[in-house]
Amino acid sequence: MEASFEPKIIALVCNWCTYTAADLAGTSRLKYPANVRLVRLMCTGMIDVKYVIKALLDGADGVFIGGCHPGDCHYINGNLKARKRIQGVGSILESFGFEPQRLALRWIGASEGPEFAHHMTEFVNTIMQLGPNPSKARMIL
Amino acid sequence: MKAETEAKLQAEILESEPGRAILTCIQCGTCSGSCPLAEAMDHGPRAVFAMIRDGQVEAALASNTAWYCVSCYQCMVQCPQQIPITDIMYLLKQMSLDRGLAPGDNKMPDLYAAFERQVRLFGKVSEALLMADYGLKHPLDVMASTPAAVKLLARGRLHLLPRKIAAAQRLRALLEAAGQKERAS
Amino acid sequence: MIYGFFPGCAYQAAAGYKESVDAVCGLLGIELREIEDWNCCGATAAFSRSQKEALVLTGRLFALAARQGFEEIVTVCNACYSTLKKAAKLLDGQPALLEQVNRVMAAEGLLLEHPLPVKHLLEVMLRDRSRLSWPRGECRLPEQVKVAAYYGCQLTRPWQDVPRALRPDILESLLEAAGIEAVDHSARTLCCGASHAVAYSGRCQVLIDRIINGIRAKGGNLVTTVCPLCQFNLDQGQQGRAGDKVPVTYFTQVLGLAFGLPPEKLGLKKLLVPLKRIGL
Amino acid sequence: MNKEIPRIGVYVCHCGMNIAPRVDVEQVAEFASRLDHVVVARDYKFMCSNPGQELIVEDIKAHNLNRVVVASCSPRMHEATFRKACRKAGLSPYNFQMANIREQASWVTDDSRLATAKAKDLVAAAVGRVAFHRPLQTRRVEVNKSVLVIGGGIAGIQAAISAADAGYKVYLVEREPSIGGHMAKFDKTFPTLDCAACIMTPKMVIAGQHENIELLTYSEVVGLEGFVGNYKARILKKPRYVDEDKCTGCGTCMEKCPTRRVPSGFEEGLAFRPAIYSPFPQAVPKTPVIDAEHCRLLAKNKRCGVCAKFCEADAIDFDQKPQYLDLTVGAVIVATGFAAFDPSSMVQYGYGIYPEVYTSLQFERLNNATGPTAGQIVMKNGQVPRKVAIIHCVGSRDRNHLPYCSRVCCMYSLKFAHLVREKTGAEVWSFYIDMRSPGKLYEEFYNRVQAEGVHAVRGKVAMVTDIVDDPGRGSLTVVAENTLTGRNLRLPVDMVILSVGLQPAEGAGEVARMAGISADGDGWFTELHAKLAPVNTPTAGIFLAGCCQGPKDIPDTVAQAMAAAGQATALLAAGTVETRAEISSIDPDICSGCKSCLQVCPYNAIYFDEGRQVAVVNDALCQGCGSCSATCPSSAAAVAQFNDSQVMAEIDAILA
Repeated sequence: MEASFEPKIIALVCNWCTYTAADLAGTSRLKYPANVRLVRLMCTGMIDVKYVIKALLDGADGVFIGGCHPGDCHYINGNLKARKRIQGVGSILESFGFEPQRLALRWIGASEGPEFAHHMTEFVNTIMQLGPNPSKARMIL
Repeated sequence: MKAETEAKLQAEILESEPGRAILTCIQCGTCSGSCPLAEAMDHGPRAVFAMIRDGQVEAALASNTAWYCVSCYQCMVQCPQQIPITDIMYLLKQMSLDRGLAPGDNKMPDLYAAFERQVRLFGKVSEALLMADYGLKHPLDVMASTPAAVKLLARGRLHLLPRKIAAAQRLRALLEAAGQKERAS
Repeated sequence: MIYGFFPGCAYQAAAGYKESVDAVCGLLGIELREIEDWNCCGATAAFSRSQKEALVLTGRLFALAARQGFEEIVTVCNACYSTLKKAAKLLDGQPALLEQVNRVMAAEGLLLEHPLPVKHLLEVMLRDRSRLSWPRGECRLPEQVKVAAYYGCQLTRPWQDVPRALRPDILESLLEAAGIEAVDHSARTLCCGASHAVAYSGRCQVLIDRIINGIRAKGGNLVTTVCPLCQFNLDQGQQGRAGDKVPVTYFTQVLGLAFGLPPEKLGLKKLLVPLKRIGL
Repeated sequence: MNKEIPRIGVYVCHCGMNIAPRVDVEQVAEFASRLDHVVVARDYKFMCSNPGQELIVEDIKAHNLNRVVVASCSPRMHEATFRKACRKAGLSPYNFQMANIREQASWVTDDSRLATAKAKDLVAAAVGRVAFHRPLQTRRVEVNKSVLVIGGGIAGIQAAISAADAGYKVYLVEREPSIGGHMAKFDKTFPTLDCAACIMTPKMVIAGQHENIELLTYSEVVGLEGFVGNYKARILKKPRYVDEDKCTGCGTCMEKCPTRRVPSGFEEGLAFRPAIYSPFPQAVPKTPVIDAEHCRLLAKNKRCGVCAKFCEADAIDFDQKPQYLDLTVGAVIVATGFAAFDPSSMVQYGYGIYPEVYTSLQFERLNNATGPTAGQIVMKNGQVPRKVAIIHCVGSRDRNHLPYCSRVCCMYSLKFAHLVREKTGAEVWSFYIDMRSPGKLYEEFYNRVQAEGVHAVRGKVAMVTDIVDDPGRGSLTVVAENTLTGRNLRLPVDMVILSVGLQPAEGAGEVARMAGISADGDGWFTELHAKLAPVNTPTAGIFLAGCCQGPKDIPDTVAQAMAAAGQATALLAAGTVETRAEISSIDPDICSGCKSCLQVCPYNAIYFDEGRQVAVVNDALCQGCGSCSATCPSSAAAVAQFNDSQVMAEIDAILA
């Protein structure tokens, strides 16, 4: 069971920077764990906290949010709004029984294909160490 | 058979921490150009990297290149690919000693061995004893510096008696425990 | 101020280095407290032969210094400086190596958590100048003395602690603080050949000549160094030179002269190229 | 919510061998066929090909499909293609969704099983969300028929002329007192050795006199907002202290100015200029500027005003203040160019330490007929050098400085080698790592210069020093390995030329931020697509020309400038642009009137309707960022195509 744990990760990424970086990682044929499922949004600023909570409640093992570096947001400062909104989520997650490390926010610029691959690998490793989403176990029980 | 050895040695270098950077060498020659003793070397560091990539690894390890490295780090500071060249030279020296490939006509392995014997005996090095030990094998070098030695002695700059550290015995045990039996050189 | 001091093997016999360091540090209020029972750092020799052994030699030094409560190690020799920095970088960067060293050192009851920062006395003097009793008087070095600062290679490379690794100026800054305007020259970090001068004196003579020529061409008539091996090579390496020899001192000897300390306390008589050549 | 029942067609692309062998496309199509609402699912070799698109069109008609999903490459690549196909079949292009199973699955995963599983999830996600898609309305808005060009080097000048020739109004903004940029400093250009001034000066004059071009020199763009077709730019006109309308360009002021010794930037520090100056004789406009930092009156408050006394046109105006100009333009061409790498940080080459070490731009001036030596290649002591070293790749191809190849240095170094040989007969030693001459007639030029007796040594120079082994043979020694012989050289020379690399112009980052375009790790602006949209940016209506996008030579720069002008004028010629469909709306029935959205909207696109006590989106201003939707406590605000049900459906489907 433990050995075959293949986490499922929802990555909410902005169209302009991180999604483009993911494309670049692809065209550069960089390998990273296949556990990540990208959901393309126009800006991290449109990410509603309920998306994160819903994903975890539905069994995602981790949620990754990727946006433009501060100062580079296509919509001026949506990324900073996202960061502010996300800062308060840790305690909510804990109240639901999720480790706060299951949510990560990173800035990955449009030209940062290798960084994208790196962050995906790193986040998947973090989740592997945490183990499966506890709500799944609860459901089984 | 030889090809197999070469491939193994090559992998050992290219998979090591300093050695893997050799893969990114663009053969610009900054290292050899900046090396103070490049003229004395069989090949400059650039050429040695080319040999390693080309599979001539035994020849690279048997060359005197790394033994002429003075450890001045000029190449490493200037390398446009940020290859840790000096660190790689140390690796090549260690590997050539381990494999018995160190060039017989270079005197540095003897000097370093004499140095190590000093450290093992006393925990410290005194120049006079070091020279005496090294001079057993290379008397000409020591004789050439005799006039200077006399001058130095006259000025109180040559210490003939060993200054042993208190824990010399224990230090020696540590060094042996580090897994390296003293090499015959 | 008290500093953890690693003198290194060559220091004791070096031409007046110890005398001048003692005299100048005494004046400035620097107390160099030796790391008890220190051993040789291994220099280039140990790393050339075995990384494991080299790390045990240096690891023991760090562990002793830490156990004696020091927060940094002060050296007066480029080779010691460089070897300790190299070891610190390896031990810091690769936890497996640190663990290996600790396993071996356990036999002597030593444990190293992390290597200490390594500084040259020159850096420390410059950094802590405002907290030292730096003399305010005029520079006592006669005007005809044109000092050329010589760093050698391993102080500035490749550690990037000293700015402008290929043409540094911290020694010039220190000399300036003592009222000495150093000669601007291009031989500052050219390599003197280091220990290769023992086995390959001919090869290294070329390097030494180039350094001395470069300094002379810019009007320098006194070299000041920060490392026993540099001093020895440049001093000894001029023995075959005809009339244009340049005395080679330690930076503490020049500082001592500038501060007006009595020359006999600075070990100046031990130099092979005598200072009387420039009227001192 | 949806009146109609979704009927979805799913198309899984093989992309030749790019997706197919790694992702089991047949299995993915079979999996898709079993998803809710999917009526038909197929796999096909190339979905973007004509037959591939026809397949969709025919299926829409035959199976009465009202939703389409294509699983292939990135939507950044082909979303527009497939939307068009949908429209062709009478389906709203917004009832379409792409699943990116190439960049995100087949190309980044070695394990076929995992890649296929991932592709299935991505297809399920697209199918899940497309069921909630609805046709969207867009409007067409007028495009302002003018262009803003930022930067007046050869790229900006050419782009401005091309757009102006097409009949559009162009504002050409340049921060220096004259247009001309780097090219105005050159004397000859490779590989043809034609005179740079002879080709550049006429272009500058055309730009200066063109009825459709308004030159704004000594000016900077300080603000840029808006959207395609309707950009608002704020221009800062720095005070020249000389009235452009009155000044006749006679030059008397410059002759009379008592401040004489300001290092000239145009002459790369090799000459001095007065405090009131025009950077070079052919400057456009001719109107000089007073450098307030060095002017005795302006900087030091001394009684001077000599220039004003001698100006017969009464054009000197010490009271000028910075002015701001607000422009509305339909398109923007960014042409901010490059800066030459400053080699002082490479201490080993002695620039700034040894007087006979020059940068390439200094050499350009040294060789230029209008330069400080009137085109004589001489040393500081006035003598002709006997031996000259040219060092390639200074700063370039060096991870300590600029990791990339600057592309033009090999060729201009060969040009220098030729000019030194031709003008002085000196021995020339050119030190290169790899000789890069990829361009029309470039290799031929290399061969020509070789034949002229230039010593080309393959080896990067390790050191330039004034420590010489034989003082009679040159004041400098160049130390390098000749890598082809394996021998070290200590070459005595009289002069060293450093062929410095190119880096983004100072302030380029600020321009990128204002224009909403991105830059790569080295600071060069990123084009929309390296091959298919090389002068476009991700921001519609903003185009790139010249070196701001990456180092390039004059032919490529001019070609790109013309391309950027072509793109900009095509946009203007269309007259209108479609507004974006993916914008926000606020449901008045749900809005509680809390005004949270008003505070977060970065475009002031939401206003409050006092009568109905609800917030309302101004769809002309909304850019669709979704700050409002994420903030709205009652979920009344939603961005079309990214509303809660669509995003949640996507997440649901992945985790199902």
